Amino acid sequence: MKAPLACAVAACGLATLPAMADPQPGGVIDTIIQPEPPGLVLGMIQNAPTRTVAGNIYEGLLRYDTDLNPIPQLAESWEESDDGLTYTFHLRKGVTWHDGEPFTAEDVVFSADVFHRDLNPSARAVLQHVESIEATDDHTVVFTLKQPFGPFLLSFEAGTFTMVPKHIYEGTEFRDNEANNQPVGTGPFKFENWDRGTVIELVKNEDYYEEGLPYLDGVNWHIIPDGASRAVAYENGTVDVLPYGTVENFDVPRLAEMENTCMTQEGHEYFSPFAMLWMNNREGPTADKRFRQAVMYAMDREFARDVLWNGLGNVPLSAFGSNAKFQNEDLEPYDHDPEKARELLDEMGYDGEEVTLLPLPYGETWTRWAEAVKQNLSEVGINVRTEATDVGGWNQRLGEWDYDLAFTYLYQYGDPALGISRTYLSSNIEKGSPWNNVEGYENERVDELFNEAATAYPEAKREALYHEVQEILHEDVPVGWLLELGFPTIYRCNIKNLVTSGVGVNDGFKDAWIEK
Amino acid sequence: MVYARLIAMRLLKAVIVLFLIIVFNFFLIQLAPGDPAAILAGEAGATDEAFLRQLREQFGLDQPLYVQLWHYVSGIATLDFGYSYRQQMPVLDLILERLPATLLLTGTAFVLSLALGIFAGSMAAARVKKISGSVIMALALVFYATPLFWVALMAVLLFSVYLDWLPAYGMFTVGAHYTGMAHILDVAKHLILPASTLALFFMAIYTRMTRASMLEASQQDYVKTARAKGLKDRVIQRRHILRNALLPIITLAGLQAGQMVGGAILTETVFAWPGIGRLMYEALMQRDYNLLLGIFFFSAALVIVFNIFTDLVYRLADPRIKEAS
Amino acid sequence: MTDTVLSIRNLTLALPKGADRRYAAENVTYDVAKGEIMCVVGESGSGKSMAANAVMGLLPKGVRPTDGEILFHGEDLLKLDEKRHRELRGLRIGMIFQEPMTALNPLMRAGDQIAEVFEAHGLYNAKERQQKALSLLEEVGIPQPEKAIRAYPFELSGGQRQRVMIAMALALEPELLIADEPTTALDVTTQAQILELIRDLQQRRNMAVMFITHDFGVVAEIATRVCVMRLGKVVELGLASDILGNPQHEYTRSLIDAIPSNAVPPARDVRDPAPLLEVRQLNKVFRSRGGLFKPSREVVALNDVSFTLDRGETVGIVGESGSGKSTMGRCVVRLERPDSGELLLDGVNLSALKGDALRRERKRVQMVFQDPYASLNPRTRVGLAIAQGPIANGVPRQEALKQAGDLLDLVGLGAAAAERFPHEFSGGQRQRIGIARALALNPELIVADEAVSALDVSIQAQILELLEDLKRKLSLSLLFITHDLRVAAQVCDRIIVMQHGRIVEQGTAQEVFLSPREAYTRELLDAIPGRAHEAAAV
Amino acid sequence: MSFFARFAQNRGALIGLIILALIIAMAILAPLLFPESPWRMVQRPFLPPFEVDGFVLGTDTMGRNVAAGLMHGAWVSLLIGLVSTSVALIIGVPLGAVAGYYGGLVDDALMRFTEFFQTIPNFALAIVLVAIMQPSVTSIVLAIAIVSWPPVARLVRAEFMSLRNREYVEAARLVGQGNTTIILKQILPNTLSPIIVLASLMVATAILLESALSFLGLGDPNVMSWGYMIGAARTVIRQAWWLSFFPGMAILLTVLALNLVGEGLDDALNPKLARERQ
Repeated sequence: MKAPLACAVAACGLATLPAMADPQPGGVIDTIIQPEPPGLVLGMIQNAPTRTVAGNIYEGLLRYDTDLNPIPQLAESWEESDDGLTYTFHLRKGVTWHDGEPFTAEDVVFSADVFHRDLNPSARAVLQHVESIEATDDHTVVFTLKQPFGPFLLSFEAGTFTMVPKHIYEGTEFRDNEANNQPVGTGPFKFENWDRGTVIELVKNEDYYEEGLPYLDGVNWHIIPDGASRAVAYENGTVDVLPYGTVENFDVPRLAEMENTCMTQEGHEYFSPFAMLWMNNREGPTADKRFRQAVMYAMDREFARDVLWNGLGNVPLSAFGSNAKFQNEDLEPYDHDPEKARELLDEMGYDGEEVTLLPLPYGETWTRWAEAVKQNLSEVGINVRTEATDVGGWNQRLGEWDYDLAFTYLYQYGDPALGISRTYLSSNIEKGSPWNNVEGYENERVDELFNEAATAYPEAKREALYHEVQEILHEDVPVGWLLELGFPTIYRCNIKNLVTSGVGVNDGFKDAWIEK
Repeated sequence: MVYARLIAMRLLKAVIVLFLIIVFNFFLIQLAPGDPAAILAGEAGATDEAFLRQLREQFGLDQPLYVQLWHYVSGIATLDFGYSYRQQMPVLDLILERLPATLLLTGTAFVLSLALGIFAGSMAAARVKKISGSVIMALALVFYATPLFWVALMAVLLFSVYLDWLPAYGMFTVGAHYTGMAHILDVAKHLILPASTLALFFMAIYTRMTRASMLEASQQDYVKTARAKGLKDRVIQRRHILRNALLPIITLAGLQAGQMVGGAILTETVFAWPGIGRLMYEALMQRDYNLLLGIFFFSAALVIVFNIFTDLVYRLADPRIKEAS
Repeated sequence: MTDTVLSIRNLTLALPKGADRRYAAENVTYDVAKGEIMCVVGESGSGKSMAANAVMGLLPKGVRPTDGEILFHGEDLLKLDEKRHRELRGLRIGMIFQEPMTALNPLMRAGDQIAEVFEAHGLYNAKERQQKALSLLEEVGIPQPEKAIRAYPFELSGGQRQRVMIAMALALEPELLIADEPTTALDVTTQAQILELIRDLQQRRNMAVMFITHDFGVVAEIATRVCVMRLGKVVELGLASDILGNPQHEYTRSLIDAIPSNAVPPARDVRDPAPLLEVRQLNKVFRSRGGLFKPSREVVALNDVSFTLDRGETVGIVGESGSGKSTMGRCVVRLERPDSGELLLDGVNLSALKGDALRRERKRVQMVFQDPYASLNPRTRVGLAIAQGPIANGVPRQEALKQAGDLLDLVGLGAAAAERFPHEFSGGQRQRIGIARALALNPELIVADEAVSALDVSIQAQILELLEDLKRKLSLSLLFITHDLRVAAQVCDRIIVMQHGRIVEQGTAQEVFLSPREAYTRELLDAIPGRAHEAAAV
Repeated sequence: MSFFARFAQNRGALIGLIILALIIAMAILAPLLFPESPWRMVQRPFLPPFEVDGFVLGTDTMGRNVAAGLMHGAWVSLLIGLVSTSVALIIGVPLGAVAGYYGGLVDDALMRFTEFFQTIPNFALAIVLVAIMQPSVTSIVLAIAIVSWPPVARLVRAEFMSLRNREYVEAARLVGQGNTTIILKQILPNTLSPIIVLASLMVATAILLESALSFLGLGDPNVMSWGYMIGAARTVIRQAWWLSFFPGMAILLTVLALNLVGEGLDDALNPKLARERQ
């Protein structure tokens, strides 16, 4: 922790050298948040836009670098017992909440054990493995697990395990708390103002515990509902950073070619979004394995990546992405092969029965993609009818399993046990959610393998189990694996150090600075 | 007072209509697939039964429909429009925060379109046989036939991107924190593009209508009388023809003023204008029932207010109406 | 003549292409001199107003002068530019129009409209203009001029509006006043007053007046000289006394003859004393339906009306507008439902019937309507229009159509007319079709509601003749509703005079017409234009 | 003068008719000239117009032929315009006729009902309806019809009110024709000309509405309509102007043509008004 500081001091001494790597303090960055978040109390709300804005207000115990290795945040250091059952976190000292109250181990216990157990379904998924959480002193917290849980250390990112102030929330009705309009965190930026429909303004936390950080005086998150207008906002200099998803993919190459413009795909390693095609395993032609394989052969996924996603991203081999741990690289890829698709369809005796396709209602690229897939499928003789839905309709149709084919994308959260197994476990078949085993895939062996791998210890044991599960899934094709998405962040090149972690701009402004 | 009585009667009627609109919309929205809890959960990217149940309970969505309706209606009677599910704020606050922007946008567009439309229409009427008159009408027809959002996009391209004269979106310069006159000028500058885009279509309507109405009025006997008096053409046009021709335009304008709120949805979207049109679209997509109902309530109320206002203006403009009341 | 104000010389006005004839006016020549009233007379389409419009520079679009000149104090008006012409208008030439309902701007107060005349010519200041307007209104004899000056046109009666028009036309004391059918739209009594006013003002100011009318009665009332026009040409020109007393041209003669005379034919005795229709204490009040948000208003249209009509008899109902005469007729055919009272047709109480029962009975009473243009469905062939009644009453379509052809023969149009549409017929022909339609159901009683008042006099006479003829042939009874006492006297056995929803007087035609008992009846009779002249002539 | 001669006197109307005929021809010829699906990706994406033979209008974001889309879209846009207008007429005409003919309480009730629909801003209601029914040709047509019938009802009502006391209607009543016959045979035929004129304008408005809905992403994903094409192209308006330009022009021309034809019809059906307008 001392090295950068020393470097800074050294640079100060050598004033004659070009200040290349020298962070210069000051300046405000204008960026965009899309869509407007429903609220900013992370932990209560885990929507992507909330994470992006509030990730700069709130913090977790850990951060992750772009290789998903844990790095210190509110926890200075941590230890893991040999049996994988006990995790001890040593908290940083001298940290205060934005309202001046000190941050202590009590806050950690309250956040994890009370707040998130009540409000946060993704934290709950992790907490089910946790036996107890104890504050042994003001700056030490011990988590005791029921059984080993491989990805446990990956769960402490700000968005999943947000630290919330106990002194504000304890004993209150969390969702109705007045303080929700004035979020209080420990992060590098403080909430200043929110003009609904226009802008969210964050200002520098002058009392931030990391010396010299943040460099910026503030961040303005503009709210611009129309994609074309967002692109214009970057072009005419109103905003300087375009986080992923704020401009349509078709605008990306043009914007990236602008003067003083840089683009990075980094910062999404933690989420590693994986686009998939749900295929209803329960009924209709999609219940037939051969049909699902035919779909895989019929789709031109390279075309989609190159034309729709500007060549960003990765065509996946199977259920595990290339960013995910334990990928089995020996599997035969499903290449674009219409002939083979037709053969498979003939073999199963597909009679032209109409299948419905639900595009993802998240903007133009997804709509185009659905059109391309529909065209691919109809060229091998599959009779597809697209049914447009809005977000509400899409949620409901998937939640009630009322579809044949449907687009989606899921986060992988760095570990198969967190982000992948949920799609294939038969225990995860439940109506009402678009994020579980929506396709209705049931395979006992797969269930066994996934469950065993989640709690197996050490890593090598897990790898063998995961390789086997990939072979089965590759053959069964419970869902279509479309693309590991590459989400670009576009920004002015004179903004330095913008993406420094595996969750990208969600916590990136802490280290960023503007070269004058 | 005739007016007071009239307004009182109209208000009573308005209350009935508004009540019906609430009930109608309440059930209409229930027909939409998905509910706010599912959408909020969906946005979070992870969910479980407990989470959904918690949200539904919090929103009161677990109760029977008639109970929900009763709560809603009795809330409105005390000006309580409920809580926005997604924005976590009272609906009334949200709407009142956004309403001025919409009123500013539509009001400006309305005045602009009416003034320019009547002006262009009367020019065209006075130049019936001349090329200039035909050009005005051809332009009006083209504006009338052009999709609103398309004009908006083109305007942004031209004036913001290529010429860089005007801001492309928003209502004021973010972060500038202007006050006083500077703020007003700033807002005015942001207002130009959206207001003129929105006004264009309606201007075309008024232009066509004014011209037709004036040509019809110019056939009336009293125009002949006026000419027989030796009045100048200009005076006849203004005092006799235009004044009579304006009556149907007042009626039309009253209807259009209400519709502008709807037309503003597109304009507000393209120009990122923080008005209720946009809020409505978002609320719809979020299934934010309370907010959506609140917006419907307010926009219907606006339409009704416009209608009453139109009636009053009409009464002022046409002495014959007074007698009937 | 030295005092000639206006001199029209060989004026020829061309109509636009596609019109039914080439010239609106052809080679028209006449003068108007100071202190005289020149009446230009003609039926519709005679081009009588065209010269006047040319004088004012207000020719309809497409009509243009091709020959001749209009000399106003020696200056050719046709050669004036618009600006000079405009200066003459209102200042030296004033004009009054036919329709007092529409000739005033509905949105301006009467006083302002008069004041505008001064303004147009840049005279006086605003206050003086109002004062002048007030004194003008006094001069034209409007009741309560202080109130009238602030009134909007809709608040004034037809006669009052015409007075405002006259005040406007005379505001700047023009040398020439053009009056284009100024009394046609008015009730007789009002007409008499307006004519009186014009004559009076003309004499007081020694103006030249060009008076355009279709009514020889009016001519007889006020004309100094007369110009008779037909199809755009002057047929006869001369002193009023000469032309009325000794018309030279055949057309003039036919026009004068067509006017119902004062001689009342003796009551005919074709009627069967058994009453066909018995009206007992009929009442009808019109209410503008109030509702929650507007107050209701009431107009009493019929107030305790009783009379009888015998089989084969013609009864006339006479009255001015608003007298309730039309409501009476509409009640008899049950287009209106009386509030109380009885309508006995051969003992059947029509007023009590509803629905199907009414539909069955109502074919016994049919109606001939006033407006020959509005009374035929423009999209229905004439034959079918006539046959619709029988078809609705169960006659097979083919048979009904054949009957329609016979009826068209009967009314003198020929069976071939059945295949044509209404717009292919003239007003008089359409009225014949209307009559044929009324006859198609073999009714016992026909109600003729102002059946001839929209027609030119020459046509009027033909239609009246036809009605008389049919009545005899088919032994019909007739309820004849009209505002025109003279017409009533010609065709009716008995006459009922109505005013304000009440019967003022009833009796045989001769009684009512020649020796009226009630003051109102006398007033009506006195107001008939040209009556004095005719009485003298007889 | 014959109907067509009167119509043709209005030069604008004639031009409109010609444009409309061309567009209808486009719609009819589309399957012949471009037998393949307009969704088929046939060339490299973003091919500008007039560069490659066979792709005069270029290709779109995914390499689909714009010309093919435009021609197939003509069919869809016209169909949506016509069908939604017909549905609006089917709702509006009977309602207006009954209200105008019977008057009184029936009229009151029906007009309050109509006003009710007019109190909710049109476009907002259309959006809500499509969102509720989820976008498809059927839901779009219904939504457009539901927001556009009130003016029809009002027009028909006004016409019926002015015609119901015409003398020929009273004559029909006198000779014993029933109400239904009178409404259908006496009055309705005489209200047709304003209805036809209004309908022609409604088709135009419906096409605009559909395109606005598509712009917001509420179009039917299975049909290539012009509105869809603009909606899909607006994100790339900067890179590929032709993608929104051509369908935009197509809408503009169609709406323009329909308006011109509407005016021409108005002139031809109401010769008196036409003369005044000159």
